[in-house]
Amino acid sequence: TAAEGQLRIAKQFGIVYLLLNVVEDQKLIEKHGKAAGLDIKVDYVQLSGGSAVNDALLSGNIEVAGAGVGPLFTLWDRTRGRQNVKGVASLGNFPYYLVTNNPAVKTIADFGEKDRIAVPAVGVSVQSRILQWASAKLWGEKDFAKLDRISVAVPHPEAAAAIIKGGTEITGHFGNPPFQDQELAENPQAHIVLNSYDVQGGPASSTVLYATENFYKSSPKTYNAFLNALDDAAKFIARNPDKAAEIYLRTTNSKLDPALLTKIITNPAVTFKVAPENTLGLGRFMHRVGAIKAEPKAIDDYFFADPRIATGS
Amino acid sequence: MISAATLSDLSVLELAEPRPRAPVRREAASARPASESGESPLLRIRGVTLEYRTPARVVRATHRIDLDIHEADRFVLLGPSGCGKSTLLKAAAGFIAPVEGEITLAGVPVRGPGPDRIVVFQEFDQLPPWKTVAQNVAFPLRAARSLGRREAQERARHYIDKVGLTPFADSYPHQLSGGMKQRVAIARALAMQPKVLLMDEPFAALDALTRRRMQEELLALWDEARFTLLFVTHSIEEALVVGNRVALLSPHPGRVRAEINSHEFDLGSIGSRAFQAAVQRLHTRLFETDPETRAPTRTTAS
Amino acid sequence: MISAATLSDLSVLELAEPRPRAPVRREAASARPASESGESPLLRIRGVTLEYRTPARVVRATHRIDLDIHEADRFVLLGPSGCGKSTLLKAAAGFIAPVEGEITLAGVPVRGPGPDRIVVFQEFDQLPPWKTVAQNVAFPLRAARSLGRREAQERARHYIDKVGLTPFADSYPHQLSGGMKQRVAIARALAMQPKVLLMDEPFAALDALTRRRMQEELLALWDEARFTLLFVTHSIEEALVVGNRVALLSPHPGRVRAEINSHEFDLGSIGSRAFQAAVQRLHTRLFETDPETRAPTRTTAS
Amino acid sequence: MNPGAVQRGPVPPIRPEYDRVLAPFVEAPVERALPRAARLWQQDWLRKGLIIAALALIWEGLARWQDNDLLLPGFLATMSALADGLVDGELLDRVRISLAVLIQGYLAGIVLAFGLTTLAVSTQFGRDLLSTLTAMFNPLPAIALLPLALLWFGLGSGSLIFVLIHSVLWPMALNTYAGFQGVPETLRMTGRNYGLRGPSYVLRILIPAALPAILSGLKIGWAFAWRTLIAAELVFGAASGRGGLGWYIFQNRNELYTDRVFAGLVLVIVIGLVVENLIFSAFERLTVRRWGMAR
Amino acid sequence: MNPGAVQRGPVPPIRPEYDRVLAPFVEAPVERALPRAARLWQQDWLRKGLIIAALALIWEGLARWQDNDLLLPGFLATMSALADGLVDGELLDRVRISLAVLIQGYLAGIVLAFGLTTLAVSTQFGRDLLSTLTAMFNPLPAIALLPLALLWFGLGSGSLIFVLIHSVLWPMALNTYAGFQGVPETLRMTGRNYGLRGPSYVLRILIPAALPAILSGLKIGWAFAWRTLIAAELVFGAASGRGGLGWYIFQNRNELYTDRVFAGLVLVIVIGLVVENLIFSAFERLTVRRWGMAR
Ligand SMILES: Nc1ncnc2c1ncn2[C@@H]1O[C@H](COP(=O)(O)OP(=O)(O)OP(=O)(O)O)[C@@H](O)[C@H]1O
Ligand SMILES: Nc1ncnc2c1ncn2[C@@H]1O[C@H](COP(=O)(O)OP(=O)(O)OP(=O)(O)O)[C@@H](O)[C@H]1O
Ligand SMILES: [Mg+2]
Ligand SMILES: [Mg+2]
Repeated sequence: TAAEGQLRIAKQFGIVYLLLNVVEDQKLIEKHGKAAGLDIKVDYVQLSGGSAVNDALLSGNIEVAGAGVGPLFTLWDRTRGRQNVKGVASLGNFPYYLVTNNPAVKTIADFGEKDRIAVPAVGVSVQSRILQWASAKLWGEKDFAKLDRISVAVPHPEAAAAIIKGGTEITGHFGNPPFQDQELAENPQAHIVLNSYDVQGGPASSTVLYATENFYKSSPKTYNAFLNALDDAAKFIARNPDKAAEIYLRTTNSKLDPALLTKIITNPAVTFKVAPENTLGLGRFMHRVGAIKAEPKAIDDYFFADPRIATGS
Repeated sequence: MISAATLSDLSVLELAEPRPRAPVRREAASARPASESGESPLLRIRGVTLEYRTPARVVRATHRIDLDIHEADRFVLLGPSGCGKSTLLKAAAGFIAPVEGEITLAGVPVRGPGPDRIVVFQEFDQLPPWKTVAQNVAFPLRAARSLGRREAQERARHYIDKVGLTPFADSYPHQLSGGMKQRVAIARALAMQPKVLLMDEPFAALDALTRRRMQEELLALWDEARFTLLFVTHSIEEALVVGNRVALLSPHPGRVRAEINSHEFDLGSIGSRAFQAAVQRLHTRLFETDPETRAPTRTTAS
Repeated sequence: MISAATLSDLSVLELAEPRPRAPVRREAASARPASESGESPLLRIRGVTLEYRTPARVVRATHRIDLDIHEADRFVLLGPSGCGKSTLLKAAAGFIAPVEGEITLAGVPVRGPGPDRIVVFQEFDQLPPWKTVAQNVAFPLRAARSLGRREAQERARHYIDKVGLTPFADSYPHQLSGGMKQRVAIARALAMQPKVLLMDEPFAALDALTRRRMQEELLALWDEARFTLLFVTHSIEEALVVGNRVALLSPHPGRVRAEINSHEFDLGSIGSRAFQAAVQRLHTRLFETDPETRAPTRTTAS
Repeated sequence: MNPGAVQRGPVPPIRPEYDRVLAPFVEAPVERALPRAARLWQQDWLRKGLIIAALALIWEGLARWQDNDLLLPGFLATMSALADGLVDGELLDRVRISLAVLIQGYLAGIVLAFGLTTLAVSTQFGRDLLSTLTAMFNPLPAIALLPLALLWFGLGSGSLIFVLIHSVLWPMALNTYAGFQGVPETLRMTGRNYGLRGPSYVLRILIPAALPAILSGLKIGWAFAWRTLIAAELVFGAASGRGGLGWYIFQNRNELYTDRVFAGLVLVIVIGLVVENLIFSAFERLTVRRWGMAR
Repeated sequence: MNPGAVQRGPVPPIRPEYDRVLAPFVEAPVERALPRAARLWQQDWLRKGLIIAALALIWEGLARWQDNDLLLPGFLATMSALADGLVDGELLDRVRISLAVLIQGYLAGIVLAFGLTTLAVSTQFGRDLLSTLTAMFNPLPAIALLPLALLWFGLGSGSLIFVLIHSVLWPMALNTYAGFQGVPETLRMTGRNYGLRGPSYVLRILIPAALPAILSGLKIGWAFAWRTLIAAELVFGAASGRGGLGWYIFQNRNELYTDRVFAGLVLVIVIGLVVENLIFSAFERLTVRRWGMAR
């Protein structure tokens, strides 16, 4: 259904989609399309929830979707031989923190029966996968799901509120920016127990964009313009973090504290680039624990071939 | 009443036969009813058995009823409570299909209800509660007759006046007394000026005075329009006054016990010797409850 | 009926006075009703005006009604359709509060309904459709009297038999004819053996035979238990047979026009000279519709 | 009965008869206009207002007691957020967008419900179809319909309307059908006696007679349409920034502006109250109450 | 009327009178047992079965035509996933967990609805309270309650039940109240005449008389309880890995095992059908149908 010149992109809520906000605001895709002699009609669709995004992609209502790395592996695995969904680009490296307001908890081993760790979806979200991975490292592959028992699925906002204010059963939250940063900023008791980078062995892509093979093959010019635009945006943000923050606040109508936002963007652990980084490990882990059937062997197994991507890992 | 007869149409053929004015006839217990007289009845009820099916069982309401109602008849059904009068009326109206026998109207089997046979039901909830008295009376005129709005309203007003409810024309049914509700239903039926009118104890809820007025009204209208009336009542006097022929039904399940002529009585004859005698006769017949112990009383046409 | 009287309890004091048997008295048009005779009535209706409030307007159903119903009275309300008989009965039952005047029962103002005054309504939908005939009759016995299950059932069976519905004891109301439903309601009320029984045209839906039987039954029960009966009817004959005193109401809004004694008539007197004369008299009274043009007829107690 | 009493029980006294000439009735008008209608109305508002005020008080108290304004902001905080949102026009805009979709879905659901119920009252097949379909689809959550909606209607308001219809159709059909079944037999017969059948029978007899049940179906449908819309807007999101109230709630929830979330919810409540007290109850007063079909 | 006709219109013939002795009625039993009851029942199943089969066929056809089994798996694929899930016992386990919670919430909702409606029929304050509360809370989506549920009931089934009550209470109360209001005046008076008041009046008069409306409220409540449970389990259900059917659906949906998602939904449908056709319709047959209050 995808045709050259049409691009519908689904993004979810959050600062991890900053790259797309900049692309949208600066009309970068249109610019690169024109350069290639193509009028690209771009639509940005805001959706909430990974499965809604997947459904929209698989039903052909959008060309490009964004979600965590974990869902990409799942989608890639399930659509092999069908729609052949693969990654398009990374949206940058963000660390995910497991934050707790329980002073007794210093490492994940300290979580007791009374504690509850909030994640977006128990077992299947990126946060859960990383927690499983960390558990596997700590207690061995067999016990990778040990902490799933005290994990609960709570949407980020409620979980953040619970961590900040206390008074509920939730004592841990494996979130994402800006929630984790808000928790740390607003509750002096809150501290980091686990950093996803530590588990993944260094800075790693957190959110990625992906598309169907059909789009990749039938709209090469659009695809190319899109990647160029992302690349431009990544560079723009790296150069002008304040401007990027301003764009984010303006385009999303967000009322987030600008200082906190700038702090997140300029966090040295955060980088904006399109090349994926450190993703294969998670894929391999997921295969090991049986979450996906096929084993990803190399980056181009699950990312579409492109020179800007091939440098990734 | 004589229409173009085709050879295949038996009932019409029958119609063409000379009309015998049978004098007083004495019949044996097994005698067939009057239809043998040759005049083709408008509404012919032949061996009609009516039953109610409930989830648990089947109740037979009437058993093999034979009745002939001729055009312009004022035919009265008289019988004890629960003998199946209402059921029979509903069957004639087309609401209940016989399990045995057949009901024909002008030779055509009755298949369902229709505005050619307007019914006044026994129950008080036959008035749509969302319509005022005036709207209630105009309702079938607009629905079935597709009369103009103005015309229907005028006609409705006329008949509301006949039943004495003009001050309540704009009241809703729930603001009326039981007798007033029944009068609205009567006005509604009369306003339709139907060829066949089926009335189920229409005057039961009325006081003596109003009842008398309604009876007068009904008879005057009949005199004018000569519709065919099937009338259920439990008042012997009313049966004699309103009807020209009265059928007596037996207790549950209803069977026809007798038919009696009453065409010579009208409202004026109440209190007369002959009338009192007729009342007495019917009274006696009704009070003889045990059919086995009773010898057939020979009756004479009055 | 004589209970421990305290000085503060005026109505009981009145009760203790000697009971004067007032002979025939002729009264002027403005005369107060019989309560002056000194015997304290059980149910005293004093200047009672009853109104219905609808969202749009207020309808006056009865206007300043004065009636005294003594213990063991069989008091009949007779009047044209829509004159407020049912409304008055409902007020006595405690369902409608007077806007003027007061209703007292044994000296105590009536504040609401209660099982001391059992009502038979005019409408057919007074039977809970989810109860069989037997359950319907037993229902108030269990609810109000807290009779034992067995006892209530037995009593119910007895009264169902009295109204001739034993074969239908296990039928549901929707499986009954109109008259049968009314008979269930009657059985239910009688089974309660109430001190005060209020009946609103209970026999209107019944055929002559069944009606006669019901009247007999009611009078026999009264003879046995001497309850106080307030009875609405539109049949003059029935009024005379059932009642010992008949109140005539004027058309809408209802006012008391006359009270007449009828204690000397019973079922046996139907057809007698005196009875016919009484019927005729009431008939004439009812048929004089225009109150203005009519001179006051002086009546004599019969 | 009472063996110890006088043998035949009490005998009422014989009183004199009387007969009066009644003057024509002029003392009071037989009918007069109800005077206090207006005042009663005000009291109605007053009473309901008091209940709402009490609820607001309880809310504020609870919020203060819980002291967790990120999860449960107080009434006053919510009101000030609401005022802000209304003043800068954003909230009203969102409401407009949501209401436009809501009403389309609601009306479509009602029409379909009547169609299905009309089929059900006229044929045995329709009856089976209705009972099977409602039993099957009514318990299905919207996510079951999502794939179909996406395949057929895409991401626009088409899908929203589809999901709205799902939430309105079944309860509406169930209630309407129950209402139709409860129409007294005599009334049905009256209608058929006048030759009404098919749609005109449904329209002129069944619908008015079943109006109380239909009305409660409409209320339930209305409420569920709101619920579904707010939930579905999160999923179907906001193409080109045109999200409705649901999206507003979601967005502010994500930014932990819980007071604005509650402001959005309060708006839903206010709209619900307005619809209930102005539209539904006026409709009730003009119909079932006036007709004596409900008190 | 018809000036061209005979002057006074037709005159019926005068027929002879007759009078018969009727033998006692013995020809057929006045009442006899309905013979084909059993057969009719089978046909009922048959007809509904055919409808279901037709729907399955349409489903399979649609799925094949769309050819997108990650979005819309076919009927057969779903059935095999369902069979797998049932065989390894996982699905049944999930259903058990869900049903346990569902029934608690459902019953609590019903009880509360009756309490509220009883209050509403007895006092003006109750009436205002009911109409205000339903108008306010009925349109509120469950996410509005999420924070409150978290604060008050934590993450266990307490919160689930709280949300379930919210979904059952309002429609149930609305329908019950509408049913109560439609009880014929005469029947009410009968009950009050026998001295019934308060709860025993509600229990012995209003509830049975309003049963058709209550029944449709029960059906709607049941359906919405399911919908809500499945949506709510995503949030509250999976504490300590003991998630119910909703959790099963959610998890498999996230992992794109769409056939399992549909298997879970089919199970919801099957349970709905069983409840409708065994419980509700049996209840209907034993009550309103038997009493002639619905056909
Ligand atoms: N809906 C029904 N279901 C089952 N049986 C019924 C139903 N309606 C009536 N019956 C039965 O059919 C018989 C005849 O009833 P019907 O109403 O025709 O009597 P009726 O002659 O009109 O009596 P009434 O004078 O009391 O109105 C009664 O025995 C009654 O029990
Ligand atoms: N619910 C009501 N709302 C408004 N007006 C009413 C209501 N019920 C009765 N009325 C009016 O009150 C008057 C008296 O009614 P009621 O039912 O007491 O008459 P009734 O004497 O019993 O008549 P019937 O013999 O016809 O039963 C009537 O004029 C009627 O219009
Ligand atoms: Mg009848
Ligand atoms: Mg009356």
